[in-house]
Amino acid sequence: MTIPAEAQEAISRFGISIEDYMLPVHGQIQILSEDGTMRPEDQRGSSPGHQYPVPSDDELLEAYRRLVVGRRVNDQNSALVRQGRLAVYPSSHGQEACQVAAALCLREGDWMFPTYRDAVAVMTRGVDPVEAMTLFRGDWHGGYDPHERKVGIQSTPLTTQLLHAVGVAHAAKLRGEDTVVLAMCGDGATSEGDFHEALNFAAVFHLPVVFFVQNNQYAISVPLAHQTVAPSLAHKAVGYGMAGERVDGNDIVALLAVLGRAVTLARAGSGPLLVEANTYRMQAHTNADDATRYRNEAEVKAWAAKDPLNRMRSYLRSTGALTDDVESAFAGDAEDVAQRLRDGLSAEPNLDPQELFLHVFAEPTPQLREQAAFLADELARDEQPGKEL
Amino acid sequence: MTIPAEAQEAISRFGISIEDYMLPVHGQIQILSEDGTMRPEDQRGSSPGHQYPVPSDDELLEAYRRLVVGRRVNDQNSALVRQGRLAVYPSSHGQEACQVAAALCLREGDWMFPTYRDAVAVMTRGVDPVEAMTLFRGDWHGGYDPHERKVGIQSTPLTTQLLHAVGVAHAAKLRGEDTVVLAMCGDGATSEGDFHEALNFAAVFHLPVVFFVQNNQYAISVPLAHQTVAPSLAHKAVGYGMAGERVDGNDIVALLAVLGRAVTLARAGSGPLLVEANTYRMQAHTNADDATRYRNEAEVKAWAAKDPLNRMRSYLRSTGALTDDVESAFAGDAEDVAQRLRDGLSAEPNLDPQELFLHVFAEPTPQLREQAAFLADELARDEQPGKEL
Amino acid sequence: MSTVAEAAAARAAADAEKNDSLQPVTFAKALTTAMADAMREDDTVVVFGEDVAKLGGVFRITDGLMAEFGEKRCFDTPLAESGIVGMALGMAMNGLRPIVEMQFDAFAYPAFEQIASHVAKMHNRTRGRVRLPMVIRVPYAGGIGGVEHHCDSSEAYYAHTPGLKVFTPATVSDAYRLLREAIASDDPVVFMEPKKLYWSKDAVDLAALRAGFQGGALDRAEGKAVVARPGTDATLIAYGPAVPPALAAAEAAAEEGRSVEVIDLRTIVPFDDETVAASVRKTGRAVVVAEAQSFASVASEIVARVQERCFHSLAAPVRRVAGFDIPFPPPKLEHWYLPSVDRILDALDTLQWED
Amino acid sequence: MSTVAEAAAARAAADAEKNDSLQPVTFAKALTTAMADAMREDDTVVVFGEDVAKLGGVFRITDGLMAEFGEKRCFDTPLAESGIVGMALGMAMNGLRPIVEMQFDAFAYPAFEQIASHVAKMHNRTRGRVRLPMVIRVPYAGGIGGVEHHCDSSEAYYAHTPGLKVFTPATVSDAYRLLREAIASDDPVVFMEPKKLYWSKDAVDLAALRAGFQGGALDRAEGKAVVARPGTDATLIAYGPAVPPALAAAEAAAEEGRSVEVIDLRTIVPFDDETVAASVRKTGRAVVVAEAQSFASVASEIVARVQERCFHSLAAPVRRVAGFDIPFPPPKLEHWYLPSVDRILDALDTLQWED
Ligand SMILES: Cc1ncc(C[n+]2csc(CCOP(=O)(O)OP(=O)(O)O)c2C)c(N)n1
Ligand SMILES: Cc1ncc(C[n+]2csc(CCOP(=O)(O)OP(=O)(O)O)c2C)c(N)n1
Ligand SMILES: [Mg+2]
Ligand SMILES: [Mg+2]
Repeated sequence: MTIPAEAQEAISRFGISIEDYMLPVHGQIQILSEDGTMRPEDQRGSSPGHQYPVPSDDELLEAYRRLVVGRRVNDQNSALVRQGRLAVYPSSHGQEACQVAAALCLREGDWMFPTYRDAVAVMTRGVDPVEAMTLFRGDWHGGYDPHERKVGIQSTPLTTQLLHAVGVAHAAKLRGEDTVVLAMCGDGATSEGDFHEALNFAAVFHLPVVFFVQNNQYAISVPLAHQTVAPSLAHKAVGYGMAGERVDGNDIVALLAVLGRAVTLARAGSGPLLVEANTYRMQAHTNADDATRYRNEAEVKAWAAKDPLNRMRSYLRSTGALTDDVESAFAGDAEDVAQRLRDGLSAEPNLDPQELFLHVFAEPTPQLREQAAFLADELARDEQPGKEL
Repeated sequence: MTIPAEAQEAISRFGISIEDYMLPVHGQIQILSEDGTMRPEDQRGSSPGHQYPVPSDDELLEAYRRLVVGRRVNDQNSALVRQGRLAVYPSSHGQEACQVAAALCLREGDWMFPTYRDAVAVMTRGVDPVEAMTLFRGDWHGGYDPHERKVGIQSTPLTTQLLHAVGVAHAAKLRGEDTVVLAMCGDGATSEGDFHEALNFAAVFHLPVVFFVQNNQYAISVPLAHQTVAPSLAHKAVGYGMAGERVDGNDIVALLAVLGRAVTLARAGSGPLLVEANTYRMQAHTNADDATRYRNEAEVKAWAAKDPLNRMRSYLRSTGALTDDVESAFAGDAEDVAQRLRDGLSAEPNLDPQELFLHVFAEPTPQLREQAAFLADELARDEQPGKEL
Repeated sequence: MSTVAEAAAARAAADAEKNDSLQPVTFAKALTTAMADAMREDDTVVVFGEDVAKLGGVFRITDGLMAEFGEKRCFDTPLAESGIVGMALGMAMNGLRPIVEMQFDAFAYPAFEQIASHVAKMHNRTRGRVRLPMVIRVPYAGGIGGVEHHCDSSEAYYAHTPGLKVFTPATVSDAYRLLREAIASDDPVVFMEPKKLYWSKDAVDLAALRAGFQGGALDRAEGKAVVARPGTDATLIAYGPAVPPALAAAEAAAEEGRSVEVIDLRTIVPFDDETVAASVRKTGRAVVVAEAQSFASVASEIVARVQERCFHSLAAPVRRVAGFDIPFPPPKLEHWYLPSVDRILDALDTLQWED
Repeated sequence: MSTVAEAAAARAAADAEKNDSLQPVTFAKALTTAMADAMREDDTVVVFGEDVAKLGGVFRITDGLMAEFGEKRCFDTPLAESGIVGMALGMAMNGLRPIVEMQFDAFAYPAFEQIASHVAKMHNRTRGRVRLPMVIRVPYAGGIGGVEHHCDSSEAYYAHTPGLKVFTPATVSDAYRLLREAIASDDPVVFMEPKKLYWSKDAVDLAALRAGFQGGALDRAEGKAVVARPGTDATLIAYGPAVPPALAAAEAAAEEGRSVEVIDLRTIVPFDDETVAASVRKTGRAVVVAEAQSFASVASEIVARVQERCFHSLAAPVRRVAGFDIPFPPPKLEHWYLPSVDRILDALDTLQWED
């Protein structure tokens, strides 16, 4: 066992032995049952000694509000694709609990590294919704300033962003800051070499990174069983000397508890952790995909019954926190964001071809200036009346 | 647990439960103590239910002969470097038990994929010693025909060969052959992305590959503790749903037992396995390296006491199998190989620059024919007397 | 109603059967058929990659192969490109002829070490003992409104790497022919498919092409450029996605009275110096048209080769209409980047005409 | 005896101190000093990679950095190049200026996706919001008798990728200057070090160079080629490992009465069109000298640019003396591959001289 002494120290402060901490032999953590009732503490799937603090009722209500907004964002964006306002949208419909928890578990000074599917998490962290859609609208590759809300650019080359997360954490650690970095990827992405390298670097340099895998059971058409034969994705942590955890990815209460604990551990110096959330991609991979080619309706239906919103709604209704008034206020919030998306994405963007040459380097090279001038010249000639073919 | 049913079946035939099979929680297997005595069966480090059959005395004597030859090959090649007959030689001095066991555990129809450090394994498998030195002599990139003895070209780009091994095994499996492939790499190499991809592919396609990691504690100057903080390299198997094992890499008896069992399991359909051998690189990384910069004499001395040859010699002396006569016969065998290396590597090779263009493709392209003609022409002019500058 | 509909359907089916050979075929279909035909004739041909089996590939190029040939010959892999290419190499060493699909151009980069250090070099490293009959299919280039990392023109990376053949069809019949040749080749071929052409159509007689392969009657396309349109005043040298705009520009130039020859390289490696040089020697003027960013590109190479070989025939420097040296633009800006008919015509105009 | 020896040693030490500024400095030492100086002046500069800390790198280029700056600023990583480059990117995003070493040219390929899809593009993808001040050091090219995968000339892969700057020094003082500029640059720089030059020496005043940096007095070398040797009859355009043979060939040509100008590019991206074109317009003849395999290479680009810009000044086609299109040869055959003085002279001879 070669986990650094300071990490062992940090972990033991949580009352967990190192062996027990590391091997994710237990099942997944679930706190809110699929029917919306809270499970008794001894039936949440945790191993002895592990404490998963449940958020307060206020926090849960706010989380639900975010879920409602997130769902609306997903559905609005899918509609905007159909209307030709977005080129493509990889919806996280069904995964909103993961999206919301990912954003809420972090502090302002922390960082998040999302994938293409994590637009709802990006917005929940405070990035402007319309700016967050720039990529999928096709105006530019990224629309928001990563430094502003400390959110990396949404990554399409799979898994590569995990290493960027590791680097950001490493720089913060070298400066003695207590930043935690949440590094997100999908189940399919765990098969890439960069996954291995990122987890190992984080473990060896003992960095405060929480790797958060949304296991939505599919990588486009490929089901998890063709991606790995490991007992779980969380088991992958073992080979890096890291703790792995499984959580019900449609249970926002469990997600907040497990991710919250992971972030707290990492901030306390435990080193990195891996959290696998079991969830489901309710829609096709993107609008360009046809999911009926590779999965059946029964499976989708079974997962629909586990919907993260319904479950939470039942619970909050049962406690009385979610009144009709509150509910309609939340719906109003969601509609505001949807309206913002519709307005922002309907306005024609002001695109300048000269920008193509502007950001390749900090300063354009002479070659780029020459090419920019060529294009400007070509466009100027185009605009001249009577220009010959 | 999603290990394929047929693999579970194959494994259970060995009387091991899947959980127990997969988690390498026990320590390393050691059968021959460092003082050359056989350990009692219950003190070999194996978990209950795991059977490691010990090779016969004849097999052990033959293995020892190979160790003696292997050690001589290492020392002869290092001498040839000093004499300028080889450009470079990454010696496996101290790792000969791993080298010999790797070759002896395979059948003729099996394949081996070695690294640059595995020349002794390559020769033990029957490749001509002088041909095996072509790379390090600088005559060509590889000297032997991989198909002849079913030995991949010695790989210097780290870890990449593991995927080739997986492909060879996959092709054999698709044809229904019972080939087993031994894929070799070092401790440092386990950090590369290709390690992850190779193990996962082998596990998902359920292929008869035995991954054999010689953990010689260093990757050039970098000690294992900077490479990983996992409890062991064998633990990396868990994340792929694969069995991992640890073995004393200086104990040829344990190596033959563990690798032999792994090959048998793989041939029976268990899917891939990972075997980590703990050993030590007694010399510098290569002759170009200066190991005093990063490790101390005391560490090297401590490992010298665990030498794989001494240990085996003591044992075979104690059983009476190794008489003075046998010993001098073995020394003679070793000297024959050394002589062959000296002779073969002293003769000037016949190098033809036109060969540079010959093997780029199955047939040279017009461009290569043109370039070959250019060089031929240049050389012809060089040879003409009175050629002007 | 139903009787009428049925009768119409039956008539259509009969027509289709009769005129099968004359039906328009898509580029995509030609590729699929090439693989299926090769798999039928040679059971060592296997197809794998991400989403190629059940889904038939995100572009559906492998559609139907799993259904026809089973899961052993067409299968999905875990999501790892280095793994896909490295495993294919091992299979090619051991008696198979793998065809692998990289889902998009930029997603082949994780496999770059396997491609450059092993696939390209194994035959040479082993002094010709190990042949690697494998095909790496790469949907490439833009024109489809794809987001970043989905539209790279990566052919130069491969063409610059000795030991790789690089094919790139621009027509439906070449899609079939070149892919069949790539599969039949004993060398590794990086097969670059211009994705914007997937849905282009042509009236091609696939059955005749197939028969040509079976009888060995067809000339080899490898290393043979074609004169896609003959002309006498200037030469446009293009390949892959740049061939259609080159042809359109030649057409437009003809309306202006300029006779422009268009050459479609078909294979970048090997390169057909003969056809290219013969054309430029005849016309005395040349423009290379390519979509990739132009610095240190295949277009640079063509310019270099042409001026080396045809210097004394040239009335003007060889021009390039190629990509700017910028990352491929976002969807809404790509039309400013792609080689357009106007840009090609402008380049032709600069060739120092005496008229 | 010992007194004599001691006296000699003391004298030598005093001499060394006095003439420090005039002592021959190795290329390697210039690189090490550049990093140390940058690290002293800016504590956001960090150095990491495989074997760079305790060992000081397999070529000892980072020797002494860990001792002076501690393990937080110079450290070893696990053995994973994509990890090294990807982590460096994250650090560069978050306030540091990382310098990473790839142990050998071909061992940067596992990092190719990180380099091509992220390092090169992050600034552009984020509309200029994220700058990546990072340096990827790549010991490259042959001439040292290295075995396969240890001698690749990989500059074209990077130069072809928009968003990367590519520097490659050929002299001791440029080793220092260019590396300082690379570290100071807000753009990612792939810094290509010709390993056969590591042990070359020159009498360079590092202290003066250092002072020039501190006072900002030095002209920038980025994007500025130098006329390494002036001449009037023909131009040799070279960079990195090809500069010494080009200079030697010019020297040999001078003995024959031919005045050959030699240009050392110093940076491939950005490219100095001005200096190159001015020279070729003056001489009317040009040969590009490079070590890399020639197809779709930097050499191809230079030929293309020169003929585009200087067509009417050219008395003969621009020639290339570049690598054959083969994998880099094994040690005992490399001399047949490397650009030699004779081969350069032969190429000069073909430039259609009227004499
Ligand atoms: C390196 C790389 N290879 C392939 C792709 C193409 N691709 C895009 S998404 C995807 C599936 C990803 O699955 P997963 O990681 O489970 O994420 P999910 O889409 O389910 O959220 C693939 C193969 C890619 N984007 N990057
Ligand atoms: C991809 C790659 N990166 C870097 C290197 C340079 N290199 C050669 S050997 C070595 C260390 C390998 O260590 P390990 O895997 O433990 O094997 P050992 O040398 O100890 O047998 C390194 C870094 C390489 N050959 N390939
Ligand atoms: Mg998924
Ligand atoms: Mg080692």
